[in-house]
Amino acid sequence: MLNYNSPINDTKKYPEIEISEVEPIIKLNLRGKNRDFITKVGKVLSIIPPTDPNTSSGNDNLSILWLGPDEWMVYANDKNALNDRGILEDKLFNEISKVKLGSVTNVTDHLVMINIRGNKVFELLSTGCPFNFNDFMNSKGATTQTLLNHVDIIIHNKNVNDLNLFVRRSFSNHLWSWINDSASRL
Amino acid sequence: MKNKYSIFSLIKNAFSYHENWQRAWRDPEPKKEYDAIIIGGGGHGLATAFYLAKKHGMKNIAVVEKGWIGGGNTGRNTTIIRSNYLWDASAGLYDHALKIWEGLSQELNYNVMFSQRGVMNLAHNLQDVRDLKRRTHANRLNGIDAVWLNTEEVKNFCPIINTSPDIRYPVLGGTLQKRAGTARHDAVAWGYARGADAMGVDIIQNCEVKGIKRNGDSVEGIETTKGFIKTKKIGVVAAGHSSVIANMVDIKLPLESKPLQALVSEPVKPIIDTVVMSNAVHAYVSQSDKGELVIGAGTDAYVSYTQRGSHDVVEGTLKAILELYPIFSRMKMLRQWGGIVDICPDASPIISKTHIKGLYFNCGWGTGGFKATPGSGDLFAHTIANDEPHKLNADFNINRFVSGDLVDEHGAAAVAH
Amino acid sequence: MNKNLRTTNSNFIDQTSRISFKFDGKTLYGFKGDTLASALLANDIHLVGRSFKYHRPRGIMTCGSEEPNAIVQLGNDLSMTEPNTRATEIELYEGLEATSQNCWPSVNFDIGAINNFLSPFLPAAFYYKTFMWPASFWKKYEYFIRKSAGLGKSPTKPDKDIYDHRYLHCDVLIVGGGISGIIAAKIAAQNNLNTVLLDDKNNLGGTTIFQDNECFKINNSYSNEWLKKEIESLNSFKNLTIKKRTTLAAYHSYNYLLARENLTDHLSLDEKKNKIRQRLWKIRAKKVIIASGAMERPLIFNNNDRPGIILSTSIKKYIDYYGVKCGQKISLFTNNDTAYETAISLNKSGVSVNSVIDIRDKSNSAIVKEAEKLGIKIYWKHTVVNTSGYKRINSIELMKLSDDGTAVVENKTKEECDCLGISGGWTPRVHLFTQSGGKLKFIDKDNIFLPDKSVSEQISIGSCNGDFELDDVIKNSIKSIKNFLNINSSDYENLKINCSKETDKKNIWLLPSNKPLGKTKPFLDFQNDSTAKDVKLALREGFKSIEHVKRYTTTGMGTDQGKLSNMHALGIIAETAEVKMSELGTTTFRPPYTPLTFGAIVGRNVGEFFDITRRTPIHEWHVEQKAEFENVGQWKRAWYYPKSKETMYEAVQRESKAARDSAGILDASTLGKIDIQGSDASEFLNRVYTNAWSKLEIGKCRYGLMLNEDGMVYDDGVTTRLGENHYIMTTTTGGAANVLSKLEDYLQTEWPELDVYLTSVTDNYATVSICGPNSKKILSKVIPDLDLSDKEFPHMSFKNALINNIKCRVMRISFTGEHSYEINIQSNYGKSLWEKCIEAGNEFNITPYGTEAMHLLRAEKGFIIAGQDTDGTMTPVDLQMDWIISKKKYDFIGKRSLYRSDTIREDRKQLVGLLTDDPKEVLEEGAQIVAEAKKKPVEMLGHVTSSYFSPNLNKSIALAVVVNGKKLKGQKMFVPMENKTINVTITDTVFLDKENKRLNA
Amino acid sequence: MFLINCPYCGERDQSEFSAGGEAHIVRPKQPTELSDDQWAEFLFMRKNIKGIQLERWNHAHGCRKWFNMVRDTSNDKIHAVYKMGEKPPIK
Repeated sequence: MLNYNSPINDTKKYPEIEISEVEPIIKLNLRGKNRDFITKVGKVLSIIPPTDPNTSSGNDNLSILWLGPDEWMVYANDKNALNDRGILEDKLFNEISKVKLGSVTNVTDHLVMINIRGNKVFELLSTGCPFNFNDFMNSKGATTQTLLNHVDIIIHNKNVNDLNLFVRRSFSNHLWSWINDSASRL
Repeated sequence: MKNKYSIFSLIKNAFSYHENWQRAWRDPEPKKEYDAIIIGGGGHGLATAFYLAKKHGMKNIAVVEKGWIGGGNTGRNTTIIRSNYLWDASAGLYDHALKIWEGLSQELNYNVMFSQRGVMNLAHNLQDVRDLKRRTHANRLNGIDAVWLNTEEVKNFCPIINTSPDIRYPVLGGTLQKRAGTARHDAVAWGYARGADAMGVDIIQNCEVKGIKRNGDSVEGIETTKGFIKTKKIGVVAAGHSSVIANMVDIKLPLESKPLQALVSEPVKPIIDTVVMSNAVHAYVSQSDKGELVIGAGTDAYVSYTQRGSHDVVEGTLKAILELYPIFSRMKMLRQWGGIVDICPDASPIISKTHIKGLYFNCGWGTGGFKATPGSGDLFAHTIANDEPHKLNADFNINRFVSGDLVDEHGAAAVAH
Repeated sequence: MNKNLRTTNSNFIDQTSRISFKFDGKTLYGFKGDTLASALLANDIHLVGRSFKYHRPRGIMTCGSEEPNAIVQLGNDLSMTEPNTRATEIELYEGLEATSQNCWPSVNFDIGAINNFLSPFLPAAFYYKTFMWPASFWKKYEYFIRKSAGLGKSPTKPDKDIYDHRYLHCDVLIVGGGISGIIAAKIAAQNNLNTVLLDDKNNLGGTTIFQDNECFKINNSYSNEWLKKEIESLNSFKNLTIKKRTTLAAYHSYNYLLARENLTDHLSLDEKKNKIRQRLWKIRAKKVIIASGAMERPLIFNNNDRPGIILSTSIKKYIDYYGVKCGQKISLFTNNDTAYETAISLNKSGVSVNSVIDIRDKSNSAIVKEAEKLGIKIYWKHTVVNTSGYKRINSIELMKLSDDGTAVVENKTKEECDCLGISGGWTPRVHLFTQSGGKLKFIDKDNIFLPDKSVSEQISIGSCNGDFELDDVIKNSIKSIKNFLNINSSDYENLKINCSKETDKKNIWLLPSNKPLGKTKPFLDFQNDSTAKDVKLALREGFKSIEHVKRYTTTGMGTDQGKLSNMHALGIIAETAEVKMSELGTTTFRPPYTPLTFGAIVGRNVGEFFDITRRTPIHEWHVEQKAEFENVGQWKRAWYYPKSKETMYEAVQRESKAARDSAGILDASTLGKIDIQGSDASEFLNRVYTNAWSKLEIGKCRYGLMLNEDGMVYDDGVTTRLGENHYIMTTTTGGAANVLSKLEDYLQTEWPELDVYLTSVTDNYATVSICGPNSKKILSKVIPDLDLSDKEFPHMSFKNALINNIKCRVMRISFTGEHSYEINIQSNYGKSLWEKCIEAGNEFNITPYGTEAMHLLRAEKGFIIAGQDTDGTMTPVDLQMDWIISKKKYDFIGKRSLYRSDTIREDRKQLVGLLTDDPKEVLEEGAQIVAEAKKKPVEMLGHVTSSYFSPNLNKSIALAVVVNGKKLKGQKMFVPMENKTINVTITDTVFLDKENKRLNA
Repeated sequence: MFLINCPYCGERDQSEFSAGGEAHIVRPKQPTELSDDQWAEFLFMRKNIKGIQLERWNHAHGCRKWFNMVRDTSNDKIHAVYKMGEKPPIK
């Protein structure tokens, strides 16, 4: 038996802000350039990958984030959303990568998903993020890749004052304590 | 030489309320023709003219400067002087300069305040240690006074450094060159200008070079905002603007001109008595005679001639300063500024002839030109006068970028000199 | 001497709450709302410091950030003390302690004052002209110069305060909360723009807020009353953020601005605790409105620096705003109308005004009439020629000006006074405008520089744009704001404004005296003690440009950055050199506008957050095992695992031996991993690596060397073919990020035709490396159903496997030369897998080894470490790795460079092995290698790149680069150390198991 | 700090980008055919223009895409950005 040790595995509460690592769920990085790729992904996931910059699409189970003109990230909305992680990955891999439509890479453990919610979410981000959230905060599903105190992050604006933040695992403990230090001073 | 500077001349002039001091240099109109023209009135250019006149008897020469002398990187750097370079060629070049520095105030009769308070380079990781030890051994065998210090010795030499093993990148040791130090940057330009002027060199300010006239593959003169000036030899010492001049004669140089920033704190009583450099953590600091902490930041990655860099660079540098000197957190930045540094791929300069007869380039000093000023001037003067490089600058020719025989100092000074 | 210098007519000071503070050890009292300066003045203290060069007594001269003299050391706690703070900006708080600077033993009796008498011998830049003999003495001279220079003292213990940063994006940023700033804020906010208003004071309203004078009315109420209402009305806007105590520090390109907010500097010592002291706002504004106002100018005349000489409007602020009398017998000296407002205010508060000395011939403005009405004596066309009083002014001497204003005539009049208010007109604060890259123009009639061409989305309004009369300020501000924000109408369309208008102007940069200039002391830069004489000396010596004069005389180089002195310096230069001010140009104002604490610039990026720390999935285990860590880039890597009292050497020897004797285990998770997919993946690898890849079978691994385009070794690693179009590449730990972006660069810019996708998966996998003769046995326990036979699973091949149903990739590759495996598994299972392997390996004494042992083991096999054995000057040929350069391939990154005249030389530095004659002698990494022991100077042929004592060979081994090394095998060489010379022999780079038997052991 | 308009993601702070030097220096298709001089020209020699320069930037901390920029190096004014493979929008 192998134990699963997610790096943070914790929830912290502060006035008007709550931060928690979301128990790891499947995350896939998709790359592709042409229409066929888009349609194929659409078929397999029954969601069309968004082609507008800084947006996302999704259903109850999955979210697809725009990361670049030929790059997307798919992630399950919670760990029960998909009972078998393997199937989704293999299916996509076989229908995309195998047939040279693009690439499919599992990044489930590459990225750690941190949920931040509360009225002070964007005030928290403003302590270390050069990104302009003025419009972002009001548009549900908005997505961006940027820096938080020099660490690369992906942000998915799930809902009002409720967002998911993705960071590379090796940076996650550092960023976690930074975020908490920041939150404790708001 | 014109009226000699000394304590006695000061006292003498006091009685006439200092109203009888002579000009430090004339302000002549350009002649029709010169035996040689130096483009660029910074320290290197003025030193070149000084040694052309002094050592090579070339008195009918001019220095043309588009602004005011010493107004470029000479007046914008952090005045660090050292010669503890890795490669033989560099060590030879910079130590030649250091030896001249040691007698410069007397040679110029102008106090350039060369202060041999020592320069320490810190190591923060195991590769740093290897690189710095390698340099120290090379220096020793090249007759350069560099020694390795362990962490405790570092602390003893500069007690305010945070040498705690608990910091993010602990100080694992360092090298020290005692003969190294700092000098007063303005004084270097002014002293050379005064000295050169006294030997008849024309220093022509506010005179911008607009073009270089060629006859076949040799130069005939320069077009300037003050008209055409005839000459057979042109020495270009234009630092950040070297490429601008080069483009006038369709020469491409392996240079990029980038913003280099520096800053000073408000003046305080003596607190740090040496120069400390750290490449890995990227902070270097010394204290001026006036009491200001003089702090060098890094370069930006993009080409710019604006003399302004991005704030992130300054923030990054001060971050490193506070990591190594937490006591400076309440000190205040008084002034920040930028210079334009011309950087070679191998972080070494070019002091070289070109394929155009009578056209010589002295450039590519990157972030480390000030320390070389006297040596650079001396060797460039030699190269111009004899149309042949001195053995000490032979390796710093343009052709090395074709052959691949670079003088790669990156290992030794990746961030800054 | 306890005169009552407080009035009761100020509503900005809370006279019910008394605050006690200490100045130079003496306990004094002030009120809430005071600055340190106003409180000192209320205590009749003018002398607060000594000047930089001559140590002359100096007093409070202004009421703001331009203060050159009243700078003090704040606090005496070794970690919290702050040098060079301006008394005029420090808000008084309970427990404040301040001391004078640059004086010894005390500000009242200062030994340094001797310089004042030596001053004839210490003209500008005297130090360039002396201290040169004897040469060796400079260091001694310098010691004393340094001691006497400097102002306050640096803290000597780490700061306990916290600082932080905030990013802010807005539509409109307004800098300055004076009357024009307030108007701008209201208009912007009313038009639903996301607006931010900054002011460096704790109160909005600028100078108008204490302008209660019959002559200045808006809609029939006093200007200050009208403004108060406007300010109150701002509170109703949700889209308007007002930040007080916030100073705009720097204005960078693209409307990126930095502002420092003081959060606790005004609080009592107890209240300060555990709060963020200062916050740096990083602001990106679509549009910027600068309303930073103007500074009153001093006048330049003989002995114009005595304590008690204060800018006239500051005197007005002290009386009207702080309710403090700067003196009881006050004289005023002016060249414009401003001083008359002060005169009237003083008169209103019952302070006797001796007279107003005005260099102008006359003035018919309303405000002057008003003053005359009150019976205030005015000396027209007069100037002050001298002042007396060493530590506090006690009298002035005035004389009539000649018609051309260059000389004085008739008799001296002496006038006793305890305070002299001076006003030389106004200087618009154009600092921020110029910082933003804007160009200035000179306006001759007002002798001021004004914003001309702007390069960013920005305007200047109010007095910083040259409007000094109340009606101009309001009307022009409104006009340009509407224009700038594209707005048609505002609340302020038909305001009724009455104000006194200035009728006469006259300006004399350097006022004449009855004494020859040489015998006078007309100070320009009060902090740096540079006088008009110094400027003239500089010009005489040929320093013509303002920058030269500034540097030669240090004018404007003080902590006030010449806010008061620059204009007069320019004026005097222009006059003396007979050039137009407009041609002379101005000095560049560099950021920050006022000095900015390092702490604020750095924010919370200190200590733990100085730099990112990257951890592997197995990090916790290493910590539990008390491993020592090595910093590799931002990674923390287990360096070695000392047992009980083991030294590093002992631990590394044990770990290295165990790895070859039985089994070792290494956390290799930090290696960069790049997932490569696409139909052109193989072709891509052909182009980036020196060797050929097309023929690599699926399931096989290959070592690759990556060069820079200049032919020098850049990175290396093993790449595995997972499928037809699918590879996984590993890079060095330090190189990972750079390699990926370099490869992306080539893909996107040089080879867009290639169908290849790169995705970093470094953090997705934990990499557990097991090596040693027993590694096979151990792995078979961990993954029982995996066939590990050499036939099925040979060296340099890969298998997919399941461990308890968890997918993992197993590579049989070796960096130690031992039979070894690398298991890559999803990171979150990494620690568990690691523990499982240790458990399985216990019976074989499996030994965790760190990076140091890893380096040692690979050195025994002569494997290079890019970055340690290479330094950016080594080609594959230099490394004796010719075999890895494909002869067939037409091109790959860096190939062409390998055939340049210098890179094809046979006698380049080449990688070799070194053995010391004494097998116990371990060479120092970095040590140089020479051919002749005695010769000096001696040519250096190379250096030691890696060196260890090998426990497995029981002797010292080293790798080195040596000129022509390939040909020198067996040659004796020398390694000269400081105290000895070590004899060495050049050998092959492989020290152990040349036949690679152990790989399959 | 520049405000850079990534052709893919829109306006972002400079800190998200990395500069890649002079643009349109195409890697020779047949390096082996070149003389040392020609190769050095590609490898090291730069115009280093004071004025309008075409240069490469990478949205390193965003979409990771390289693109080109038209920037005046004498005042840092960014005149335009355009995608790799596209022609400079200005002469």
